[in-house]
Amino acid sequence: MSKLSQVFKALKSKKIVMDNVSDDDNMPLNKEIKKNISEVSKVLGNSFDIVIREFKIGKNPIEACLFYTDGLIDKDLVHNYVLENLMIDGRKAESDEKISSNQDMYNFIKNSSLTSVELTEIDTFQALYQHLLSGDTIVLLNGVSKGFAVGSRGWEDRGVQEPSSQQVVRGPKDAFSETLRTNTALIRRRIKDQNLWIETQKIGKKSKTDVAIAYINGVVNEDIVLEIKERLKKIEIDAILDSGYIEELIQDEIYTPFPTIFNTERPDAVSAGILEGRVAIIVDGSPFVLLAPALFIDFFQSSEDYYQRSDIGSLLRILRFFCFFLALLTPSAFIALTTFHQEMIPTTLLTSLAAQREGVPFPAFIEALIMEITFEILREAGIRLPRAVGSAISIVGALVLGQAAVEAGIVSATMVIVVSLTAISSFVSPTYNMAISVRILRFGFMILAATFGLVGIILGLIIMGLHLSSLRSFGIPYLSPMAPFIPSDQDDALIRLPVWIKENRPRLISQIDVKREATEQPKPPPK
Amino acid sequence: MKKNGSKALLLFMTIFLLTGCWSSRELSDLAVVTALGIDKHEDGYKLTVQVMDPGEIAGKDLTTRTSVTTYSMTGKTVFEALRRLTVTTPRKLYLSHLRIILLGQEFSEGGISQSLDFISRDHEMRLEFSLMITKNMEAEKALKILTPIEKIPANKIYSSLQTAQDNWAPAKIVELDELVSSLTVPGKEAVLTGLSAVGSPEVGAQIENVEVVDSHTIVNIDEIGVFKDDKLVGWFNENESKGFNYITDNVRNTIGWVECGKEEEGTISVEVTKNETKLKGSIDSNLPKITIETTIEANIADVECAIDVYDQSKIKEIEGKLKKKIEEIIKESIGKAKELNSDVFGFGQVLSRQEPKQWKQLKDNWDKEFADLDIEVKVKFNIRGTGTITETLLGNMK
Amino acid sequence: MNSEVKINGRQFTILVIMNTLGSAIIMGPAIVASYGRENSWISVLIASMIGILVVLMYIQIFKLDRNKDIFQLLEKLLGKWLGKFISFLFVLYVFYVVIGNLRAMGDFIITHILVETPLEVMILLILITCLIGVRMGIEVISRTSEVFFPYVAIAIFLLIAMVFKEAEVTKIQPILQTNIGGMLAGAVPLIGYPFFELIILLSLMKDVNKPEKAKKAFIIGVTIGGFLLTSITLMCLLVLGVDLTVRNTYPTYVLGKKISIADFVERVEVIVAIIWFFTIFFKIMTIFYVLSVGVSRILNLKSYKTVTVPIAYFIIVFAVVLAPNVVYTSQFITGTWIPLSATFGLVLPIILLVVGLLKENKTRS
Amino acid sequence: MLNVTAILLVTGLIGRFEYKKIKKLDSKKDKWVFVVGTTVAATLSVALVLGYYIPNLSKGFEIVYQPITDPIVTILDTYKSK
Repeated sequence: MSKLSQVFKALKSKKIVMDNVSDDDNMPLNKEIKKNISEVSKVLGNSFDIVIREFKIGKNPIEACLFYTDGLIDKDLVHNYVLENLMIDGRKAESDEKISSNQDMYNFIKNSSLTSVELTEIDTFQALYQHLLSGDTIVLLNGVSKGFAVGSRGWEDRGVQEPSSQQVVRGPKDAFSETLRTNTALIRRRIKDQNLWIETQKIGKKSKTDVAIAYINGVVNEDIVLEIKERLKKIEIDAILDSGYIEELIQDEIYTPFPTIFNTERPDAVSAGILEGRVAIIVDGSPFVLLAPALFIDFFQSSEDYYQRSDIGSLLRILRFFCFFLALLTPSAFIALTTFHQEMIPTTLLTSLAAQREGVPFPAFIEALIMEITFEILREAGIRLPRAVGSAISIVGALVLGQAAVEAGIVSATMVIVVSLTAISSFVSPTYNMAISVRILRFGFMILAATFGLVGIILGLIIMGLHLSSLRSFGIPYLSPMAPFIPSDQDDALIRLPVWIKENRPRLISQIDVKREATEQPKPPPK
Repeated sequence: MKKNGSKALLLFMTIFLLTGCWSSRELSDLAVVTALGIDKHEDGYKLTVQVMDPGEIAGKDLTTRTSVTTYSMTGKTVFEALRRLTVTTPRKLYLSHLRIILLGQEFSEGGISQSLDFISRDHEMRLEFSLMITKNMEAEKALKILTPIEKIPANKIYSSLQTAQDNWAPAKIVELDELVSSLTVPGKEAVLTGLSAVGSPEVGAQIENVEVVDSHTIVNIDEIGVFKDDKLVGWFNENESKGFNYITDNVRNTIGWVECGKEEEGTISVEVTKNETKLKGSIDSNLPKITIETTIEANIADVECAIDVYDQSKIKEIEGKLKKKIEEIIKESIGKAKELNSDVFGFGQVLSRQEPKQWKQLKDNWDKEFADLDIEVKVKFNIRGTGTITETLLGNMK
Repeated sequence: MNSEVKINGRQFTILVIMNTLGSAIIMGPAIVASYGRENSWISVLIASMIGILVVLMYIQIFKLDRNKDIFQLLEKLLGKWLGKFISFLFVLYVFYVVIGNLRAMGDFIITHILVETPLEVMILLILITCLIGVRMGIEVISRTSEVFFPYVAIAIFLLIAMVFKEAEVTKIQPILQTNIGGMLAGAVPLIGYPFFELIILLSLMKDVNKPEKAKKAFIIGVTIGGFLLTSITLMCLLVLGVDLTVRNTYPTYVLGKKISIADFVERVEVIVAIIWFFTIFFKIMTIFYVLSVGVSRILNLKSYKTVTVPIAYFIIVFAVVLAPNVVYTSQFITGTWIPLSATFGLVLPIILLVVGLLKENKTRS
Repeated sequence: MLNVTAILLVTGLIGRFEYKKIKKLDSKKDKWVFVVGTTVAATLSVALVLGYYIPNLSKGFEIVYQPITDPIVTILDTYKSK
């Protein structure tokens, strides 16, 4: 009975089962190399990309073997600095040293033979698998219950390319790629400060993804770093396939359409964020780097704002805010005006709207809904389809829906204009995820407008305002510096003032070492 | 977990949202009323609405149907008549885009105040429509006359009225709030501009009326009708209407002409570009007195005699003549008002503002006081420009 | 309860402004003008001055104990049971202010904007929105008010600017010549509504992060609120004239209808509706919050959120049966409301102040 | 009848979610106040929907303040111009 219940308990709580497995993994390496090899090939299921090379070294041949994962390593490196050294140079040098046991051989290899820069000693199978599967080459010697993991990572990657999501006309054109090292290097190249600290940890039980957090010590708010580390530590998941996983697992508020963590492909945007005192979270395998804390206004700022003249940058920013509301409210305002508040439409416009609507079979709300949904379908199809077919979509969209539908009298021409305006406005948003939240909210506003007209829209705005005000990103009020209003941060909020005015870092984000520049206003040379 | 309560509330809200839509109406379900006519009828009122047909005005394929339709109905009250109209109209009448309310002459003579209550109480009514009286005809007939150029007759009437007020002077746009306050505030009587038809209204109601170059029947902005209390008691003629507008500081741009002089035959016209009138009230030993001070600026627009407008003395002379003429117009207007015993200029109000204490005694007896009111007219006339040419063509004729 | 919840001085100022304007911004002019006629804008000015004095008195109460809200103070000064009883009466008053404002807003919407919509639904909808806000706490409410305040300010400014060309000075003449009594009489209902209602905000003063700022914020808020109220009344009189101002239930809305710029910018009275929506929304939300806190203090509850839902039900029910029609409301405001608000806005604070000072002297000596 | 069902349903729903939250506060009083309050409130709304008479708060205040209100109104009304 008691046994049965124990089994039951064990089955019930996965944790116990998991712990058992991990205990197995922590098994130390065996002295006998044959056993090690058979264990490894058993555990890895004889996977064909795991290569096991057995060889002998020394005049008094010692059995050795080498594991690597094909495709993850730089083969030249293994050739030149591992195998060659061990098999040829090792034998030459042996005469100079006295090697009597396998252990001596091990020490000799470690100290004098392997000329790789990255060398880690391993003594458990778990470590072995981890290194092996991350692209290191493992060297084992018979008779020694330890081994080497030689850094030999090298795989095909995309290299540094142009960003595909947040493009600029003026400004750096490099983007993060899928390799963590490349990404950290891109940041390092921009901030050559000894206080730029990058810490890594592995997350994901199966994927064991490297996740790095980067920040400038002394500028960052330490509570935020601790909080982020704490939240990362709590993650228990099989695999992290993209930084999106991390974002979803560590954000403050789950039930919100608004992103509370910023993501970007642009190293310059990440560097700027780090310099403001934010923390970057870089996930191996994802070109999108997270920045936290993120505020509402961050999603309306393009890095180009800082590279263009400040007046132009400010104007564009205001335009983006305007477009945000346009994308959010145009269809709902149109519904409200045409079905509730006809008195607000000028008579001539009303006449032509009414004339267009003669014969349209649907109420305005349904008409708008149909058009909006159609547009969403078109957009999604446009993104997912192969590039070559993409243009066909736009032709179908423009001709069939735009023109034929109007001519057939299914929708009114004005509705097509309204929907197009909405669509174009939503493309203005410099960040993709804010544009998505607008798309979702738009439908809510349309329902509100269809039931209560402008009153409904205002109610919706107030609820949205309340919700936005209640959000926090790692403790920082989401709407700051608007609410709470911080006068000193207004220089880089709705508008961007010239760089020589922006003396301090954002106040809520970084409270220590606030001064960031002290250039005087540029003056023309005296004539 | 934290947000569950709010979620339940939102759910609650959605239920209501989905059952909502009480006040919504589609554009295609509206009959947009552009003009309203009120006439007297033995049952009470006869209400006529002019409804536009948007498809005929802004649609893609225009037919030969008329762009507006009128419906008439009688009722004990205005509201009843309006609601009873639903038995004949295809859609619900929508009043927010009303441009004009026409009051029949006969109806106006019998008193208008009862019918105005609905108009100012109804939430759909806005303030920017104008009220007018149809002179010598029923409002119903006037609303049926089709007009060329403007497809909606109500718009035609409204814009004619506006242009006439802005450029000609003997007309006045009276909106509801002004009319209501004239009817209720002591010391001021109401006026409304008249509307008349030239030609037979019956012919004007046919589509042929807009199919010919020279329309058989046209609607005209007429002179200003004078009310006493809420009853129409008489009409100003053109000059008196102009005088009225001078006194009430309602002249934006108009013209005036005078004879050139003894030697030269012909007339000279000026375009009045600016007019400012100040009314001053004073009470001396219980005798009220009103001073009208008008300052007019004008440009010479048309010289039809051989006069040298380059001569300062001549200009002074013309100014003198114009000044006298305007004084006459103003006095004529006052004379007529006194004759009708209706203080349309609001002299009583002027006194109530400037001499509030004595006004209290005058208030109850104002009709009588107005008849013997001492009114002084001071006109200043300045000619500023002479147009684009200096010398007249006539002076240089061979 | 949540003592760490803090709002800053600026947010408190905005809350005070919103509470001062509340529904008075749209109904006030008609009420005052029916007494003060041409001079009613001076009545508003007088009422605002008295409002400032009243606020100065409230600040004295705040000084008695900076860490207690009015409910706690009542218990401290008047003893547990008497304090709780007075608290209960005060809560009743706050409840009445909430339902009064809610009803006013519902009435306005179904008179002018959504005529066919049932009152119950409108009230329910507004209340649910407010409830969401109240449950998020005063911090969120005040932050949101900070977000929307610029729009309110811009809308008021636009309203005044756009009707300015229609203003005629003659409409408020003669100034200060006649009807002085009426002018003073006009100030009386306006002191009760909204200035005495500011006593409710006294409870929030302890939530302001710096007490010194709270005092300043209160005075600045009521001054700005009074100034805006005066300007709006003045504009109503200048543009609409006394007669129309008195005749309309919501003269400010009619003022919005007067906006017409170049025949293009017109029909924008919705600007007025927006101003008023925001001001009254935040007024209802703050007062509802204080109400919930008050009830939870009387019952010694752990969280004010416990009572928000039941109170919401009560609010809806009583708001629906509050007044048979709009006429009753305005008669109530110029009748019973005056002594009622004076009881809690004037008599109660005086009693508190006297008792508080006496006790303070006792402990000192 | 539909209205009553709706009210009860919604009250039930809200009550369920709310109660869970209040339970976390670990205060017996809060629980009791919530349950009793919601029940009374829901009953009151049902009564309203069914058309029962619900006392009007303004009327109550009116009666209480009658002696003070009357003289004030008399004084004010002398200035009320109509």
